[in-house]
Amino acid sequence: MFNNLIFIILFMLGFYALIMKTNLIKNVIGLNLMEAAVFFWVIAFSDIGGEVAIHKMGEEVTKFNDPVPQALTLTGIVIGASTAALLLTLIIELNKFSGTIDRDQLEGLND
Amino acid sequence: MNKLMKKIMISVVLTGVAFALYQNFSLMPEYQGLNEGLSNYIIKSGLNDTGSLNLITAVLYDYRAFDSLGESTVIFGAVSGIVLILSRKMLPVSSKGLSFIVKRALGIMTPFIALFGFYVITHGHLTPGGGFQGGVILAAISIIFSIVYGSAFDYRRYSPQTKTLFETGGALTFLGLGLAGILMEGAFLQNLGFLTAETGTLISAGSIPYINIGVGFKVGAGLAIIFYSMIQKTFEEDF
Amino acid sequence: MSWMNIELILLITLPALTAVLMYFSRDFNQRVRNFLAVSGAGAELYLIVSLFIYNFDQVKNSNFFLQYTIGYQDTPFVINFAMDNLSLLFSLIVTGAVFLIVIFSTQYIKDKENRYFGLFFLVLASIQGTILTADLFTLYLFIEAITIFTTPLISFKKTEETTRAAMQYLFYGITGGVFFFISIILIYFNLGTLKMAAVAESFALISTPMQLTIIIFFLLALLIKLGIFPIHFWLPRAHSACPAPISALLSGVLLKVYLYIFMRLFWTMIAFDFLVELHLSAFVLDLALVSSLIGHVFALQADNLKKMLAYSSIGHIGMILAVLMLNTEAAFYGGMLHIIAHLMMKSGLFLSSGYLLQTTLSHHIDDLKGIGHKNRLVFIAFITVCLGTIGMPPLIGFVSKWYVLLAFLKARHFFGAFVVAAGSIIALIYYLRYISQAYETVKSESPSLKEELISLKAFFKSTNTMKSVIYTFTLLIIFFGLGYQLFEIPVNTAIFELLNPQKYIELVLGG
Amino acid sequence: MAVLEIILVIFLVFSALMAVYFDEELISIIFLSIFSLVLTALYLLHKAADVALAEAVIGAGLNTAIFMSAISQIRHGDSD
Repeated sequence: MFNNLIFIILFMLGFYALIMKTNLIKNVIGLNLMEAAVFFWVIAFSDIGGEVAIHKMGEEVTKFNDPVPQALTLTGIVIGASTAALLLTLIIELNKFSGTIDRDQLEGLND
Repeated sequence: MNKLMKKIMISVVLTGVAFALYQNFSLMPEYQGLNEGLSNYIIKSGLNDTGSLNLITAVLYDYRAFDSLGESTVIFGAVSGIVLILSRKMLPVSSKGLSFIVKRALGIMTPFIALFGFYVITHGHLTPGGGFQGGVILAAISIIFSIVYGSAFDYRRYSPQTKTLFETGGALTFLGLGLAGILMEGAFLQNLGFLTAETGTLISAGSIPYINIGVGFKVGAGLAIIFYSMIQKTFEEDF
Repeated sequence: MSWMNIELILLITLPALTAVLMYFSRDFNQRVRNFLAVSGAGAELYLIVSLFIYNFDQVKNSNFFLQYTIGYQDTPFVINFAMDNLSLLFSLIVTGAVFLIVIFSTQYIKDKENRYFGLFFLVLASIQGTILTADLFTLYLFIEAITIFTTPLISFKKTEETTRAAMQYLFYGITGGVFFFISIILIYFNLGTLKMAAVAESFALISTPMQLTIIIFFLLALLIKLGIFPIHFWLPRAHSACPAPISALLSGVLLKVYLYIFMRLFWTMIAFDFLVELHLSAFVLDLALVSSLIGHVFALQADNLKKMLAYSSIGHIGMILAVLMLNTEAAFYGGMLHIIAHLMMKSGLFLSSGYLLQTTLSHHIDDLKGIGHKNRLVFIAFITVCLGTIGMPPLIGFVSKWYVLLAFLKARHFFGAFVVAAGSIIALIYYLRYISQAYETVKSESPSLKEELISLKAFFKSTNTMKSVIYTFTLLIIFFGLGYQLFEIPVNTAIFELLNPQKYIELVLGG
Repeated sequence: MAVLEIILVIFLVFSALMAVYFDEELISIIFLSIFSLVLTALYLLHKAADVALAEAVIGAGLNTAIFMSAISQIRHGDSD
């Protein structure tokens, strides 16, 4: 319950920054927050009070946390990082052409 | 005024959506580790199948190795795209970097950071970590160099060509292990049985350590290339 | 078992390998590089066509099925690649179109070809992966990969406009990807599996509000990617900013791939009954129709040739989506046929616009004056394809639109029929606007068309690779317009797959 | 344990709010980096060691460097 609330707050905060902020860098930050919220929720939800999913030599552990969502999250984090880098690269290029990163000033130029 | 109205309206809509989502998510049944699902299977027989103590590594580089291959292809494509977008002819001219003390201190520390990176890469099947995390640590060394010693230092030591070589070398290691899986075990990216050793030792778990090393070099070199293409323009104004 | 269908993995890895080779081809000769690119795409085409011909008997009886499994046999946790009639049809048409586009780009792209072709082949590899995979998370990975690989291609020309278009495209694409990820992870937490077939078997076990959430997030992700009405702003900009072959790839090929994913998800994986039960199908149907109308209307006021073509794409995709949502056999027939027709026509239109606009200053309508006199034959091909898009009788556009119209009338959905007819009429107006502009200036020094046709020597001299690709598309459109029955077998078997998802599920889970 | 988790979660939401609230990009990025660090601690609490390592290295380390390099170039263009 508690984690759901945090997830939704963070997700909506990120979504708000994505659609309402005019600064492009803030939009990327919002996107990052959205992704981080989803990943946090996945990890928190799959936590069933077990151990870290690594066997120890000579020890039998009966209860592990689910390793599959963690693996999926790991993939998601790496993809998120590379997309953020690509977005920032495009913003740098755009800034070079127009000298601004304000979305409102960019939209009005030619439509 | 108009903007304020818009802001309020969006906020109201978002709150409504959030409330609806919360209602829905609170109906989720408590997650019980899926007694019949995949995770139960992996926890039971993951060690026997792959020989990797770290089950997440077992999932990433053995059960779902194809996904990891796709993921490193995504990084490869992102690097290629960023270099395409930002390609400038300008050679980097260095800033002078930080003070002498910082340089010395980092000179002493760097081998340990690198050691940690290699440790994370090679022990991916025994302890937390693996190719991706270790690769990023290696890339971080390159980033620290550019901050502390000035941007040309790293560039002169390891030129972009060298980094590209590392990157493709890692990718080809991965692909080669996949093809070896076809030849020896009969399926793409199958774990190579003849490499298996006693569980818990450094060189065990079939081809997982080798895939880890390949991915580590690939990710490290790729992210370093991304960082260096992104800072290239700042070089001219440093001088 | 797994030795048998190694072709499926080859279909994905072959373009990826070509991409790596192209990446290192900086020092190669121009000819060698072009040869490499064409032969890479040709090998792919050969592979898929040989699959089709070799298994033709099974395709005809619609029990064609290939499967490849990565991972430990006899365990529940593997990655499957499966190819049934539906994937075969899409893979075939996509590979064919991409092959022609690659031939066109060898002449069209003049600088940084190695990176261009590297990314292009990576996109091809991800498209094949998207079509072939039977695993949800791999699907997510490939969709993200398509978004990331196409973005640098959109900003290939490096002007302010292209960079902005690429940035907007990436923002929308990643947001869609996040929604897709949420859906997948919800499915995993509820059912404990990532195989589409296993999900299909037990989707009914999920509680209804959760089903609604999952379906809504999937729908949001796919409607963003397809450019349906409320979220379509990125599409015309992105599709008009890039070089012509990439426009053809995005508008002609990629939108069809997203339609394929839509069908795979909502007919095979999540049964269509759930959409009807939750009252979402009617909503999506209306949304798609409104989107179709709006796309055509916006195309009317677009002053840029490529932007006009992109808006018309929105119109056509909305129409196809709407007709698919009717969920009858006639509707599927019309929809599939129009998918094939639109793929050929839009690729041809974008490629010929790229060729025509080499001689003008910009894509603006005022700069197009007299372009019809400069490149006579190409412009005639352009007009032919335009007529196909409007729906003139001997061309394939007419056949497909006719079946779409029939499907709407049969389902007694008159608003849909009205949208199809109105779209055609509006399309006639906006194409005529450009065509009349192109023939405006009378004065010209080039030889008359008759002369040009008769003197074969001059004809062959002036025919280069780009032109021949455009002519190929035009001839294909005329040929299939007359012989659309040739598609009868593949399309009907693909529809069989859609109506009987049980076969796919059983074969994936059993093999 | 529970107290620690609650404190960390409050910090998480606070840093996210600050990252969105401030108009200055530099402060936002620093708060985003703090957000990633707190998230790392939370992942560790939830017994997901691999994800924690990845988040620490990518979220707090690499992302910050890339964001910084981006705004260091954008500053320059703002002046005209």
